[in-house]
Amino acid sequence: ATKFEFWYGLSGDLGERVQDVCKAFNASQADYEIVCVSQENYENNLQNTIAAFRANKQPTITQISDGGVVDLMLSGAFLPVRELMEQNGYEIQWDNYFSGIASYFANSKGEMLAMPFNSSTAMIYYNTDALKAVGFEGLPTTWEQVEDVARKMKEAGYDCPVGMDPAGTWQWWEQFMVIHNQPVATLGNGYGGLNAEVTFNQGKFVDQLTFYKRMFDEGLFVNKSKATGQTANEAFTAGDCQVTSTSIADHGSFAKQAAEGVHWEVAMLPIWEGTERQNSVVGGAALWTLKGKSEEEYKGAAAFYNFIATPEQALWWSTNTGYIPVTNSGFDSMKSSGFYDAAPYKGRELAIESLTYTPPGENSRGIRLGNFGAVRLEVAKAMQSVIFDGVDPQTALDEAAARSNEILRKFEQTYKGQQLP
Amino acid sequence: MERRAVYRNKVLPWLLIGPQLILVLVFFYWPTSQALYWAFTLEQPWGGGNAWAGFDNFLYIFRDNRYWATVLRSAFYALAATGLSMLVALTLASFVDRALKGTKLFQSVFIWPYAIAAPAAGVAFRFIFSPEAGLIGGINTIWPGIWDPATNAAHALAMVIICHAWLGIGYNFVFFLAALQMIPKSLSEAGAMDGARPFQRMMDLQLPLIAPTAFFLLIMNIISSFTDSFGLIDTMTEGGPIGQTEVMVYKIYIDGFKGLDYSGAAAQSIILMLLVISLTFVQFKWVERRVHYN
Amino acid sequence: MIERSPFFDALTYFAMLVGLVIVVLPFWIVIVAASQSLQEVSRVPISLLPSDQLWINLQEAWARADLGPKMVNSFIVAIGVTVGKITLAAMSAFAIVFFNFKARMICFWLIFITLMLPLEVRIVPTYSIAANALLPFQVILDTFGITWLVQQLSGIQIALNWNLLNSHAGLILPLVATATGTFLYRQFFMTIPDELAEASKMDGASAMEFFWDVLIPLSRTNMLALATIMFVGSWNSYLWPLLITTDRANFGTVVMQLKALIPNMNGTPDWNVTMAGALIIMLPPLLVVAFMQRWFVRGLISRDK
Amino acid sequence: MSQISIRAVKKVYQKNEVIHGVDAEIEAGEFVVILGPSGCGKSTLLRMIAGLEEISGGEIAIGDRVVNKLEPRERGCAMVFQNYALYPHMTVRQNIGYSLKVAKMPKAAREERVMKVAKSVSLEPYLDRRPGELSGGQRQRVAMARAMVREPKVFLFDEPFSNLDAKLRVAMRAEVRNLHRSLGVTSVFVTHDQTEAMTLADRLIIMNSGVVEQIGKPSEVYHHPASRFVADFIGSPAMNLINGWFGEDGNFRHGKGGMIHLPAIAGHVTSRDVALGVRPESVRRVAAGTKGALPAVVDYIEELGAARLIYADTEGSRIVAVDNGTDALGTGMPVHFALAEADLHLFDNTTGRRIETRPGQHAANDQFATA
Amino acid sequence: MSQISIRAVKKVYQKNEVIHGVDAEIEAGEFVVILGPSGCGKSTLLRMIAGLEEISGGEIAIGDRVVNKLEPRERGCAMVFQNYALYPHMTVRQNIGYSLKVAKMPKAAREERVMKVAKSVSLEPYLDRRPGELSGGQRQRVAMARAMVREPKVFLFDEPFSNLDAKLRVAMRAEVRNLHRSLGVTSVFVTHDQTEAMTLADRLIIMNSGVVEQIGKPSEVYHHPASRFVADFIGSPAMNLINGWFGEDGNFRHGKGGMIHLPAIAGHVTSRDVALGVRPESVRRVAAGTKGALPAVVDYIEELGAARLIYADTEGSRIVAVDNGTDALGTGMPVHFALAEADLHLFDNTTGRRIETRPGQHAANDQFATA
Ligand SMILES: Nc1ncnc2c1ncn2[C@@H]1O[C@H](COP(=O)(O)OP(=O)(O)OP(=O)(O)O)[C@@H](O)[C@H]1O
Ligand SMILES: Nc1ncnc2c1ncn2[C@@H]1O[C@H](COP(=O)(O)OP(=O)(O)OP(=O)(O)O)[C@@H](O)[C@H]1O
Ligand SMILES: O=P(O)(O)OC[C@H](O)CO
Ligand SMILES: [Mg+2]
Ligand SMILES: [Mg+2]
Repeated sequence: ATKFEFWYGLSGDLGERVQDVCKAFNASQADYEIVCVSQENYENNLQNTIAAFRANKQPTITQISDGGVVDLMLSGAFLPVRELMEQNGYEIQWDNYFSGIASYFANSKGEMLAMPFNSSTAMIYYNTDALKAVGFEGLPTTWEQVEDVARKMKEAGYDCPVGMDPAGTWQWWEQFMVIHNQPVATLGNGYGGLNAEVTFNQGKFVDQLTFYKRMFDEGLFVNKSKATGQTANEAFTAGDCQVTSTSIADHGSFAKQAAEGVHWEVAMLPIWEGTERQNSVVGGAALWTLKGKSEEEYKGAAAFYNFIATPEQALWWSTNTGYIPVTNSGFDSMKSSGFYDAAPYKGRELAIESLTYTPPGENSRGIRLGNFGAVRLEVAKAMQSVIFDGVDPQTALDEAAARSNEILRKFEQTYKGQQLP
Repeated sequence: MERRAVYRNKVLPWLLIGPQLILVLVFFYWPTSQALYWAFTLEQPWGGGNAWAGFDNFLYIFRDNRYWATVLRSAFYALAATGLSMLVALTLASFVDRALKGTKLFQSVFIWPYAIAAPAAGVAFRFIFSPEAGLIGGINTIWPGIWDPATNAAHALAMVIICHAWLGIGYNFVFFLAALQMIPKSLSEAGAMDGARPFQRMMDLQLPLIAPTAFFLLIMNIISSFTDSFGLIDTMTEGGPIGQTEVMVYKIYIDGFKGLDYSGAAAQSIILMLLVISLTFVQFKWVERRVHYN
Repeated sequence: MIERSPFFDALTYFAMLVGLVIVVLPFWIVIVAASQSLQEVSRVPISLLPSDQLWINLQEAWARADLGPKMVNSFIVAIGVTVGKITLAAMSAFAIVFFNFKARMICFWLIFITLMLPLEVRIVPTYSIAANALLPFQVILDTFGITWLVQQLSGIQIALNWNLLNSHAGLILPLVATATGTFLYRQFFMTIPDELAEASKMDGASAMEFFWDVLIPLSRTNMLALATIMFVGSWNSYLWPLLITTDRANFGTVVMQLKALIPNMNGTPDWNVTMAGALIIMLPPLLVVAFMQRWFVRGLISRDK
Repeated sequence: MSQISIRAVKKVYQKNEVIHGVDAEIEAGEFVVILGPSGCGKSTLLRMIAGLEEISGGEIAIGDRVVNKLEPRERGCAMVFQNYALYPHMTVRQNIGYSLKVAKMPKAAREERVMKVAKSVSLEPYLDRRPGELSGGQRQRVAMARAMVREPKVFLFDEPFSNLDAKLRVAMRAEVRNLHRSLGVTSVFVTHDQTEAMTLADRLIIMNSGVVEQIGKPSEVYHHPASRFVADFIGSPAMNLINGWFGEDGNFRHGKGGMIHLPAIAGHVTSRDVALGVRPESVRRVAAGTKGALPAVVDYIEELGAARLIYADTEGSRIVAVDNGTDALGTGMPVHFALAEADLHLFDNTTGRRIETRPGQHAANDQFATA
Repeated sequence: MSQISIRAVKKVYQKNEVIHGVDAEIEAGEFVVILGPSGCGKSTLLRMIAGLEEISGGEIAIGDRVVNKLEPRERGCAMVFQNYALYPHMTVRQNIGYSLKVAKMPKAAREERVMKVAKSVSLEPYLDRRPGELSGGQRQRVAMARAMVREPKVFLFDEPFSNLDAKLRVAMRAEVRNLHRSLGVTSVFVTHDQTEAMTLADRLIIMNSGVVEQIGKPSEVYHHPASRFVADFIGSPAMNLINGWFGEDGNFRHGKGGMIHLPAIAGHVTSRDVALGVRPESVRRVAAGTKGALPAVVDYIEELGAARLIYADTEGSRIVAVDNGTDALGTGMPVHFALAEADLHLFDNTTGRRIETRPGQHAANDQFATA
C-alpha cells in the first residue's frame, strides 16, 4: 500500500476524531495508508508545513485554516484540489459546497483550491441555568442583552459571567466585523489584490473594544486563558463562567466535557440593536495538497478526499464534532433526518443559519490578506493592551492597523508582481 | 599561544581538525552568510524565491519602537537576572569559602540548578507562581488579583527573571567559589595582619581580586540570558501578556517562525550576533588586563 | 580563616541554610506536587508535605507526554552530542596545540569565534541549512563548474542533499559544531608541558602515538567534565529541537514535551501530573551533575582560564 | 623581661600534634632565626605568634600581655610572607598604606608615612606600580615596607627569600640585616636555609619535628651542636658522624674493626652506643705512616674549585674530608687522615643528645690530634 | 674521532639569533657539562643535539653521521628533562618501558629489560607506582631509567636536578656519576649550578649569551679562567675583580687612589683598562704594618660556620676575603690583606679575555705575595 502523510492542526478531542477518520479510511481500502500527524494547532501546522516543505519533507496533505489561505495561494506549493480530483478521475459536485466555503477556499474563478473538510463559524454559548437564575427567558441575541444578563449574573453572585480570552480574535473581532458588515480591509477585504489596506480601526469595532473594556472593568467579563491556568472553554464547561464564545466545532466536545449539572445552549453571535445582521464567515480549515509528491501519493490523497466527501463520512464527522456539514445536500439530508431536533445536536443548525443569514457580501465572504496570522496577532495585542493595560481603544487599534499594513506591505513586496489566483 | 608547537606535519593536522572545520563551516559560516543574504532580501516563506531589499529589513527594525522596547527589555532582563543570580551566588560562595564543617554538602547542592533545563524550571516556576495554585497564588486568596502574571507584564517579567536567576545560581556559584579559593590564603592573612576585619577584607581584597571572574560571569550570564530565556519564556508566558515578556531571541522566533518573516528575523539575528560578539570582545580585552595582576 | 568567632560561624551556617532553601525549594515543590492527588495539588496554598500519589502521577505524565520514545530520543541526542563533541574536540584541539602548520591561527579563530555564539543566538542562520546541510558543497561544486563537468562526462547530475529536518543527525550535529569542547581541550592541552611531548618523541613515539598513549589517558578528567557539560547542555536544549522537529511523535525530545504537560488540554489544572513529568525530565541531567560533580566542576572552571 | 615569651606551646591539627611544647624567650631588639627542615613546624610556630593559627596549648606573651586570645591586628606584629602576599590589585603605595587606611589614619599623614618607609627601602620610583610590574627583589621590599609602615613591636618573617634566586637572596639578606640594625625591632625569621640563618641571626632556634633542638648564637650552634640532629643539619658539607662504641680504654670502635684512640675524651665517657662527629674541614690528610693516622680508601672526589672533597671509606665507615691538595687522587687510592681533636663531638645515639666531654668546649682551633 | 661534533652551530628564533656559532667536540665516553647563566642558550644547544630543535646553521654529527635532518628517535640519544617529564598516568614500569613498546619490542623481552634497568637504579619496589606517588629523587631515577632503557649512544641531561632540594641534589649527583662510571656512555649535562658542574664534569663547556667562553677541565677552568666572565661566574664566593689600570711601573691602580704593586706581572702587560682578579680564599688577613699590605675597612661580616667572609672596602674597591679568625670584627674596623700572587688573574676589560701573564700559569699554590 502507498503510504502518505496528512498533517492537521487539531488536538484534544477533535484531534482524536481526525484519527478516527484516518483509521476508517485505512480500513475502507487496501491501496493506500494515510498517516495522520497532529501538529497541535493551525498556526503550528502552517509553520511546520512550511519548514517541511522547505526541507522537501512535506506531507501530501496539510490542513490549513482560513487565516492561512493567502499564504498558501501564493506559495506555489500546492496542487489545486479540483485538478487533482479531475486527474484522478473523481467526480466531485463542486457547486454542492457551501457558498461561504467556496468563497473562502476557491480562486477568483471559483475553482476550489483546497478540499473542504472541517468548517465552522463562531457561536456564543450560554449556561441556561445561570440565565434562568437571573430570569432571562430564551437566549440573548443582542449585546445589550448580553450585558444585561452578565450584570445580573454578577449581582446574583456568579464570579465569571462571561469568560473571554482577549487573544481570541476570530470570535471576538473577526466575526464581529463580518456580522456587523464592517470591512476588515479595503478592496473587499483583500479580494481585490495584495495592495489592500486594513480599516478595522475605523467603525464599530472601536466601540466594541471600548465595550469589552468596560465589561472587564465591571468584572462582567473575565479573562480566561492558558496563561491564567484555565481557558474560557474550560471555565465554561466547568460551570465557572456562564457565557463564552467559541467555534461551533466545540459543540461536540462541550457535550462530552461539560461538568455534571452544567446545562448549556448555543446561539448565534449577538449583534447590537439597530444593526442588520450579516452572514458570519466560515471558519475551520480545508485540506491542501502539496507539491513534490509522487503520483501514487496523489492518488491516495484523491482517494482520501473522495472518502471524506462520501455522505456517510460527512455525516459521521459532523455528528462526532461540531463541524458543519460542508455540502448543501449533506446539511439538507441531516436536517430532514431530524438530526438537529434533539440534544445533544440541537442548536448546531444555528451555525448554518448564521453562515447563511444573508448572501455573502463584500465584507462577509471571507478575508483575503497575506500573512493574516500576523495581522490577527496584532489585533490580539491591541485587544489585550486595551483590556489589561487600559490603553485607549482607538490608539490601540490605530497602532494595530498601522502594523498590520506594514505586514501586508511586506507580504506584497515579498511576492512582488504576483497576483491572487 | 606562546608555546612551541611540537610537531610538524603537512597532512595530519588537517585530518585531525578537518571534521570540526567542516562542521563549523556547514553549521556556522555558511548559514551565517545565508542569513546575511536573507537579511538583505525578502525571503518567501515557502522558499519560492526572494526579492532584494537592501537595508530595508534593518531600517524597518530600527524604526520599530517595539523592537527597541524588546532590546531594552532584554537588557533589563539580562541585568536583573544576572545581578540577582550573581549576588546570591557570590553571597553563598563567600560563606562556603570559609570552609566550615559540612560546607561540602551545601556546596554540592548549590550546583544543582545548573543541571536543570530552562523549560523544566519554567514549568516548575510557573506552577510556583501560578496565580490560582501553588505557593505564591496563596496571596490571591487574601488579596484577590494582587498577583497576576497572566495580565500584568511586570509580574510576568519578574516571574521569568526570578526563575532565570535561580537557574544561574549553580554556574555562578561554581565560578565564584573557584575564584575565591584561588586567592592565596596568605593574602587574607596579610589583610588580617594589616588590621582589616572580615567584611573589610571582603570589600578591599576579595572583591577586587575576583572582579575579573565577576566580569566573565557577567558576560556569560548575559549571553545565557539570550539562550536560556527562550525555554523559560516559551513555557512560562509565551512572550505574553501582550508580548511584554518577549526578549530578543524570543522575538526572532516569533517574528521568523510564527510570523513567517524570515528576513526580518534574519536581520534581527545578525544584529544579535554582532551584539554578542562585541560583548565577548569586551570580555577578551578584560581578560588580557587581568593577566596583568599575576 | 582567621576569625573563628561562634557568632560568625553561626551567621555562616544561617546564610548557607537560606541558600539551601533558595536552591532546593523549587525541587521540593516539584516533588511534593508530583506526589499529591489532584485535590491536594489544587489546594491553595499548597501543602509542603509530599503525599502518596507519586507513582500514579509519574505514570500518568509518562503516558500523557508519551515520554517513552521521547526519552529514547533525548538519550540518543545527548549521547550523540557528547560522544561527537568529545571526539572532534580532542582531535582538533590536538591539531591546534601541538602542530605547527601554516593555517593554525586561522583555524583557531575560525573555530573559536563560534564559541561566542550559542545556537539560540544564531538560530535563524542555522535553521537556514536545515533543508540541505550539503548545500554549501553543492554551491562549491557548482561555482567551480564541477557539477557541469561531471554531467558532461558521465551524464550524472550531482545533487547533494542532506535534509536535517526530523532526523537525529539534525538534532545532534549543530550542537556538536560549536567550539566549547575544543576550547576546553585546548586549555587542558596547553597545561601539558612540552617536555612530555618531547619525551615521547625521544622515546620514539609518533604524534598519534603520543595522542593515544599520553594525551587521551591524561585528559580523562576533562573528558568527564566535558561529557557532563555536553550531556546536560544537549539534554536541556529546547529551541533547536523545537524548530528542527516537525514530527514530534518520532523525533521529539522530552524537554520539548514539557509544554505539552502544562495543564490546558483537559480542562482540569492537574499540576501534579505536570510536576511529575517535569521531575522525570529534569532527573537524568541532575543525576549526571550530582554524580560527576567533582570532575565537572573542575572542567567547567578551566574553560575560562 | 623578654619581648616574646613562648611557654610550653603546642599545636594540634585534627588530633595530630605537630608542635610538642616549645619554650623560648626572645629579647627586645633581638633578631632570632627559627631554622629547621621542612615540615618541622617553623611556620606553625611563627603563625601562632602572629595570631594566624590558634594556640592549642601553652601560652605566648608579647610584651607583658598573653596574646593567646587576641586577633592578629591586636598583637602589634607585622609579617612578611613567603610569597610576599602583596595585594595584586593595589599599587605599591596602596599596598604599603593599606594597614594605615584600615586604621583610619588621615590621608595626608598616611602619605607621608608611606613615603618615608618607601624611601628607606628605596621604593620611591615604584610607588605607582602594581606588584605584577615589579621584580622579585622589589616585591620583597614592598612586603617589608608594608610590615614596617605600622611600626610594629615585632617583625615576623616566614621564609621571605625562598622565591628569590641565589644572588638576590644574598643581597636581600644584607638589606634585612641593615633594616634590623637601623630599626632595632624584635624580629623572628623562619628559614630552612642554614647559610641564611647563620648570617642573619643573633640567636638561632633550631627545630626538628615539632621540638626545639637547640637555642643559641650561630657560632655556638656550629661549634657546639647540642644534638646529633643539629650537628648533622648545620654545616656544609655535613659533619662526619661515625657510629660506634666507646670503650673504657678510650678507644672508639666503629665499622669493620676500625678503632680511633681519643685519650682526651676517654675519661669523660662511659661505654655507650655513640656517634663521633668531626667536621670535614677538621679532617686533614696526613702522610702514610703518620702516627695514629686513620687509613682510608678514596671512594670519589668532588672538585669544588678552591678545594676538593674526598669521600673515603675508613674501615667500613664513610668519612669526608676537605682537601686543598692538587695531586691526582682517584677512586680506590689509599689516603690517611688525622682528626682535629678540638673539633671532636660525641652524641648519644639513643637520646640523640650531645655528650659533653669537657667543660667550656667552645671555639674550634687549629690543632690536629692523631688517633 | 669524537662522538659528538658541534660545528659552527647557530640557532635563530624568529630572526633572533640566540646561539652564535658554537664549536665543540665531545669524545666518546666523556661526561661534558654545559654551564652558563640562565638564558645563555644551554638548553637550546642540548635540544639541537637531541633533535628537538631545528639547527639554524652549522652542523651536528653524532658518531659519523650528520644528524641535522634526523628525527630525535633516529639519533640514538636519550634525554632526561628538567621536570622529569614522566608520563603521569603510567606506572613506573610503563614509563620505563614505553620507548620499547613503541619500538614494538615483545612483551617478555621488554619486561626483562625494564627490570634490569629498574634494578640498576634501585627502583624495583616502585615499579607499579605512578610518578605522583614517588618522591623527587625517585622520579629523577625513573627519568634516568627511562633514558637508559633504550641503551642510547648519548645521554642528554637538561638541568635534571633543579627541582630537587639541596641534599637530594648532592645524592643524585653521586648517582649520576656512578651511572656514568658503570655505563660509560657519552653524556652531555646542562646546568647553571657551578658546584654541580665542577663535581660532575670531565670537561666543562662554559657558555654566555650564545657563545662558548671556555672549554676545559673543571680545575683548569677554576684556576685559569679564560675570560672575566668565567672568572666571575665560577667560584663561590665569587672572585674579587677589581677594575683598574696597569701602569708600566708594575703598579695596578684602582678606586680612589689604590695601588697594588705586582712585580711578577709587570713585565708582561702593557698599560690597559683591566680587571685584577683574586679569589677570596687567596686574600689573607695580615697584621697591620705587614709590608705592602692592602689597607681596608670592614663593611660587614658573614658568618659561615667553618669560616667567615669579610666584606671590606679597600680604597674605594670592594674586596672579599675568606677568614678563619675568631676575633671580634665589626663594621668600620680596619683590616689588612695580602693577595696570593700565584692566584692573580688579569682580564682585559674591553674584550673580556684573560691576559696571559706567564706561561703555564695553572695550579694555585699557597704562597702569599705582598703588594
Ligand atoms: N592546616 C594544617 N592542617 C594540618 N596539618 C598541618 C597544617 N599546616 C601544617 N600542618 C602540618 O604541620 C607540620 C608543620 O608544618 P609547618 O608548615 O609549620 O612546617 P615548616 O617547618 O614551616 O615547613 P616548611 O619549611 O616546608 O615551610 C607539618 O607536618 C604539616 O604537615
Ligand atoms: N622557543 C623560543 N622562541 C624564542 N626564543 C627562545 C625560545 N626558546 C628559547 N629562546 C631564547 O633563547 C635563549 C636561550 O634559551 P635557553 O632556553 O637555551 O637558555 P638556557 O641557557 O637553557 O637557560 P635556563 O638556564 O634558564 O634554562 C633565551 O634568550 C631564550 O629567551
Ligand atoms: O476552531 P475551528 O476549527 O472552528 O477554527 C477556528 C478559526 O477558523 C481559526 O482560524
Ligand atoms: Mg613553612
Ligand atoms: Mg634551560
